Amino acid sequence: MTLVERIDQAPLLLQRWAVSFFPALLQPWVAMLISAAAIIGVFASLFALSTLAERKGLGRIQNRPGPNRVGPFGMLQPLADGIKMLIKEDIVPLRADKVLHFLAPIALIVPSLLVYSVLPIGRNLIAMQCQLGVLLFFAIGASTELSIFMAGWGSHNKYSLLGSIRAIAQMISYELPMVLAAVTVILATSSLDTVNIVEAQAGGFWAWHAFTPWGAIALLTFFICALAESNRAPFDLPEAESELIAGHLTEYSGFKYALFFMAEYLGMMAISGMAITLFLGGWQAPLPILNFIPSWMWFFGKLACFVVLFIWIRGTLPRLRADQLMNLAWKFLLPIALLNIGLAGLWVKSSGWIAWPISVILLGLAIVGLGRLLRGSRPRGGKRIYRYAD
Amino acid sequence: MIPGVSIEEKTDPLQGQILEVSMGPHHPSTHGVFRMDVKLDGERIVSLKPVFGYLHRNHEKIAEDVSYLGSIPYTDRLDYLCSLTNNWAYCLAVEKLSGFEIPERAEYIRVIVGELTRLVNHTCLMGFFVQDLGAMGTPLMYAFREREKILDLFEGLTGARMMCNYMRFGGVRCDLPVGWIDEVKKVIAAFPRFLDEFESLLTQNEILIARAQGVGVLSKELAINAGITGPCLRASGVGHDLRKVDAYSIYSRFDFKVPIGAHGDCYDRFMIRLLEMRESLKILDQAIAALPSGQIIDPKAKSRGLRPKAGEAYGRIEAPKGELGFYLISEGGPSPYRYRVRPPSLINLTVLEDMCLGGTVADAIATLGSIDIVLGEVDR
Amino acid sequence: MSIPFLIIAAVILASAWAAVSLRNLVHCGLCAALSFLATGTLYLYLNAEFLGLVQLMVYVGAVAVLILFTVLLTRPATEAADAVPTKRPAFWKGALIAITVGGAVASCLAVYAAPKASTAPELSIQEIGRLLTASQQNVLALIIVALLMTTALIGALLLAAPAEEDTKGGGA
Amino acid sequence: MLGTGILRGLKETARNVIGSFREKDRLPTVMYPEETVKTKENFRTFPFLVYDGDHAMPGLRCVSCRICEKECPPQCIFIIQERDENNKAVKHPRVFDIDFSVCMQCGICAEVCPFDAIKMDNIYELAGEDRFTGLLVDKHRLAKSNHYYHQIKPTEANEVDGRLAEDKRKAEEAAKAKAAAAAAKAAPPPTAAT
Amino acid sequence: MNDALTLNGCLILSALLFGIGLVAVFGRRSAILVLIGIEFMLNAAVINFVAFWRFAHPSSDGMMFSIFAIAVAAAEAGVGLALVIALYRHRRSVRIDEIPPASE
Amino acid sequence: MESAEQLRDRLLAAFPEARVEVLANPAPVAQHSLIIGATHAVQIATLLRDDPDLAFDYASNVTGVDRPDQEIKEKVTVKETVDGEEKEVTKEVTRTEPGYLEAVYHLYSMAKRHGPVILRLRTENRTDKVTLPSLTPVWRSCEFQEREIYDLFGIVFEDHPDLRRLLMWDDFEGHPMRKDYVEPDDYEWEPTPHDAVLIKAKRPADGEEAAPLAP
Repeated sequence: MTLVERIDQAPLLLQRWAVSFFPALLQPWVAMLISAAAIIGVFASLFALSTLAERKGLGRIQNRPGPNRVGPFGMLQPLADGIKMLIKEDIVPLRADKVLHFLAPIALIVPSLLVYSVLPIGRNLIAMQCQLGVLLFFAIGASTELSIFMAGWGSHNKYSLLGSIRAIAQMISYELPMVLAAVTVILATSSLDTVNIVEAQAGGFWAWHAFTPWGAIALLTFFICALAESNRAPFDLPEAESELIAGHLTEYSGFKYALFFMAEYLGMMAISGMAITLFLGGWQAPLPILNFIPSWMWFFGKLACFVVLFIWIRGTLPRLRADQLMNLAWKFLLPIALLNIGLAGLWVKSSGWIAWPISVILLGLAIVGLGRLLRGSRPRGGKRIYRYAD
Repeated sequence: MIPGVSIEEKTDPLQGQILEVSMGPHHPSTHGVFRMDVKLDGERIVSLKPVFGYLHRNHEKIAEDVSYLGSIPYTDRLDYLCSLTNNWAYCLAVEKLSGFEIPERAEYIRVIVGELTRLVNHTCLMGFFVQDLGAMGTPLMYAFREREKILDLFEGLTGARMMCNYMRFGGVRCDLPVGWIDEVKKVIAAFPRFLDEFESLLTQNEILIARAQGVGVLSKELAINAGITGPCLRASGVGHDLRKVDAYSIYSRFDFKVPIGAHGDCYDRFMIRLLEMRESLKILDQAIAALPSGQIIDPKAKSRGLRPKAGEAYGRIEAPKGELGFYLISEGGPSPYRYRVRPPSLINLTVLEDMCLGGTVADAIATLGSIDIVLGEVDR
Repeated sequence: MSIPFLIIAAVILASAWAAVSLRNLVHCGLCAALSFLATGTLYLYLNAEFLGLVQLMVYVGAVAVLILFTVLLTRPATEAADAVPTKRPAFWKGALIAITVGGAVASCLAVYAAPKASTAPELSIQEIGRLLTASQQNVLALIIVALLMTTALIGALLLAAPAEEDTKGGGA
Repeated sequence: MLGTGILRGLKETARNVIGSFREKDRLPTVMYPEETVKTKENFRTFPFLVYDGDHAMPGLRCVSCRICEKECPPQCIFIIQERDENNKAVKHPRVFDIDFSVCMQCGICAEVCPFDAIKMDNIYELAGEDRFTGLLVDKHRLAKSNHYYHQIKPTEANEVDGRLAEDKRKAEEAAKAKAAAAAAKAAPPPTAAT
Repeated sequence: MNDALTLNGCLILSALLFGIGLVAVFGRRSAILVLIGIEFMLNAAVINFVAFWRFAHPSSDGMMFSIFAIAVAAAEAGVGLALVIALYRHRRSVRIDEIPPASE
Repeated sequence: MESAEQLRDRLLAAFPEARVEVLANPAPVAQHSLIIGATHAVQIATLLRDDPDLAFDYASNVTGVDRPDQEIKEKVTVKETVDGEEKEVTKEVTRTEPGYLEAVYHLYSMAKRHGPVILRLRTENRTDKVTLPSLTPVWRSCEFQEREIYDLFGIVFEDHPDLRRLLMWDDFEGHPMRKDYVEPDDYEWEPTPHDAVLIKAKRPADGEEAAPLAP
């Protein structure tokens, strides 16, 4: 094993080394526990980092420095936030459904962490290689809706209720185009196994699915749906602070709120991770000569790009309205995703280059046409010209 | 069972249930302590009643107790974003009541600070409006960044950033400090860059267009009949601007235009303000170029111990939010017998329900944001 | 009996019983979701991974959510149903019938010596795919199910759409 | 095309992110307690009483005429005039209190004061632990020297000093004239007394 | 570990689950609960299919049946709940004893 | 624009029975106003709005004014018989001018760009039940302002679509803008060293101890 490979496989080697101290009977269990602990540790600290990045980034977008008091450059701000959250009073509304109110954050955080088990973080670095990885990801992800419902309903608050109704409607609607966008990749690689999918994109960035016509559109669809699924701006309607105050989060405080917050970021990173896995080559380096950089660094680098994109979009865009959100999902993304599946099939069957012009033309037509349709749902669209009174 | 949600069964069996939501007074987007009693069918608004008065301090009664001069600082606190135009309107009414002349220089200074106030108000409003549409405060921060520069100017001139208390009957309180005009020139020169930035950030943004166009439509007829004034009226297509209609002060000397909209929706109200700012910049350029020297206050006029003869006067100006009028009845005493503010914010709220019915909660928030109210003025 | 199986079975049955006997419809829906979840776990335990995950996705992610959504949409009625509690005698009559049926079948099965499987079958996702498309009956069934689901979707939309035009998409 | 407006917006925010590292104009924040923005000379907050000379109480310009008390719109000034042993009014305040929790910093007191005795300060860090203690300020805390006034508002203070000197000169002249007139009255030959 | 797992256990579980589903169908008035009951009964059937597939391979018919059953059940739930909503819109009630006969 | 007198004549021509008087305004601005009788107010308002020459489509400002009863002292010379002798005696007589409440409407025309025309509607007296016709059906802009007057002055506007208190809360008693309104002494004590507040602070409320004085 060369040094490069050693560094690449360092987490795995560490795990093996730790496991070797235990009797053989316990070893698989210990290995599993270590993987789980590693996932929780790594992604929880990534969560902390991304909250800092978000606050700093939003600050810079808004021409202010962001948090800069705790520690050098405010680096310890997440720690301070965490301590604050922990020691804050946990308030439960008097007439809340106490059980549901309590269970909701827990029921949310568990699936949010569970989905990481099928994300290949690096070469051979996956907690659970499973031939149904992608399906597992979506199946577990689907159950987060229930916990948001529990939070909204259990809080005994009209805003929470409205927020959770919106959240459910939104998540159901956007799950569909998201899964359909993922189906294109499954179609192309004929595998549901995330490891296989990543390996199918080896060789360089031109082999990544994002660099095919269907892949690009599927990535875009997937990304928009990811924004909606993780309730991020401009689709943060469930918590829409200017309308519903904070939706299902209104009645949460202290550590439970922190759990929701954490679940939001974990969900965001998990979906970004899935997008990377499906479309952007996972842990693969963009050029073969860059292989000396450890694979997991590529994964985390791509993940960081996604997080930055999320923050950037959040700092820029206003929020959509609930019905516009639904229209976007059902009238725009869904047809495009369906068309895209067909094109992916064509791509697979026609072995490449012939599919390019057809795909580009069809997708271009579809996007323009559906875009018109979407605009047409408003009374008047487009640029306006203003007159001056005499 | 959803506890706490009061349900009003409607007689129409095809309708869904009605959810009553009380938005405010502690709500992030009600622009102060303002409440909307909203009845929702699903997310659609079937009834919306504005409720206010939480900030009511009976400004008019206070003014009947203090001297004419003593009311000026209170007018600062009406629409606390544009204290200078409030001063102006009040002084105008008193001047009409007692017949003071205003020196040239004072008129020019008034126009300069008045138009700067308009810039302050419109930048703020646009930031708030986009904030209400859910943008994470970014446009608001840009707007505040520019506003601070103008507030610095106010600080240099009047000594306070927001509660300026600057105008006096028959003129202004103090003359321009040395170098102030140059600073104004600098700020004005940099301002179009900000407007361009704002436009490219927002005006073509699909989400903003989707959220604002066709939302909160106010028809021309209703706007006139309901006494809507200011940018809201002009967005509905009525070219009514007191700077042109009354041509009070010296506005007739300036070359500027009054932008009007055609649709009367939130987007038009937003754009009209943007265009108005550009016109204000034009006025400022002209006023600064033509600023004469001379007195700043009518020597006949006295501020302290003013006792106008019995009579009454209604003075109005085009404040950034609309027609701001002061109606004064004097009985010859040291304080007005009756002092009345015609607050544009309050009257512009009259049609809030009409504009919001049938829309969603999000639309109502956008509409409220586009009307531009300040609760200090609504409640007085 | 294996212990994991017993645990799973207990969860399935307990939450299912809670789902049919609780007063609060939201609680019923959530218990049903738990029961579906446990059923999915059972499939996983029985080596039917694909089915287990599909169960999770379809039942927990869609059916349970739809049930809860319907509960919310029809809230006043369900509240009214709450105010007038389910007629307990009727409930117990129904329960008696049901338990008799279930118990009878179960007791018959208890004495029946079924074959024991020595090895768990392996069925990869590729094979499932092949099976679905290989035999003509399966293909026909697949097409029929696809048609059925499309019809159901359109039917559901038509049924649930309000009489007047309402632009709210999604929903049931 | 759908999405171009969004891309333009993204471009704009990106420009601000980069700009915030390079232009002062795009990062106007200062680190407040360590750094402060210098206030303008005209900046006003609460009133203070000016005294001449080195000793505060004897040097107070205030003559306790109570004009500011009457004109103060929120009526936060409270004055009791000093009286000597014969219960005769002395041109000096015995009590001069301002309630800073009520004061609205309008500056009307300074404006109406005919003796230039009350002026506007520019302090702004007056946070207290509760509303009442420490915000009711008496004449000892209000009194600040003319020197201080010159420090915070040089232009205005010079103008005031000039005016006061002029007034004083006039008053002296008038007194002289009066004395001369009195003298003239006493001594019959009427000399020119301007 | 699967040694002790028997087909009987699965079948008994399925029978009991079916019974519980029946309870809801017979004992509860709320249309939503009746639908939940039906879902339980369908689930019981699927458990049977899976159990038979598990213990009676090499045939894969059990698996095929389960897949189709779940698909049909999903469609059924969708239509059923849409019916409940439609019923609610017209009758302001979700109680099955208040549903009028079809001819009405 | 027509002067107030011309307007009065025009209105009297249209409604001969109506009460229309000009009230002169001695201030330099000389915005004279018309006092309108309540019975014809709505008709007159409609005429003012709809007449193409006048076209007062915009009611800018609605003000309530309270005029309490005024005691007017006059010197009257009367002939009296004192001690059987008739002579002229100058006596001071106190006469009470009855008070009234007033709603003042400032009308402008957006179409014609003229104005203002000031209408004054006066109530008979200033008891609690005083009514005036509402002009909200003519100009929507009066809606909130008339509600405000109802709230603060207590004029009941008939035919107002939604006459509720506007600024004060619903179970508030009294009308704060009336001249004879006495504010209830229910304020939180504040240590303003001013006489009025000191006196208030010293005065014990019902059954309570006096509030502590400022140090």
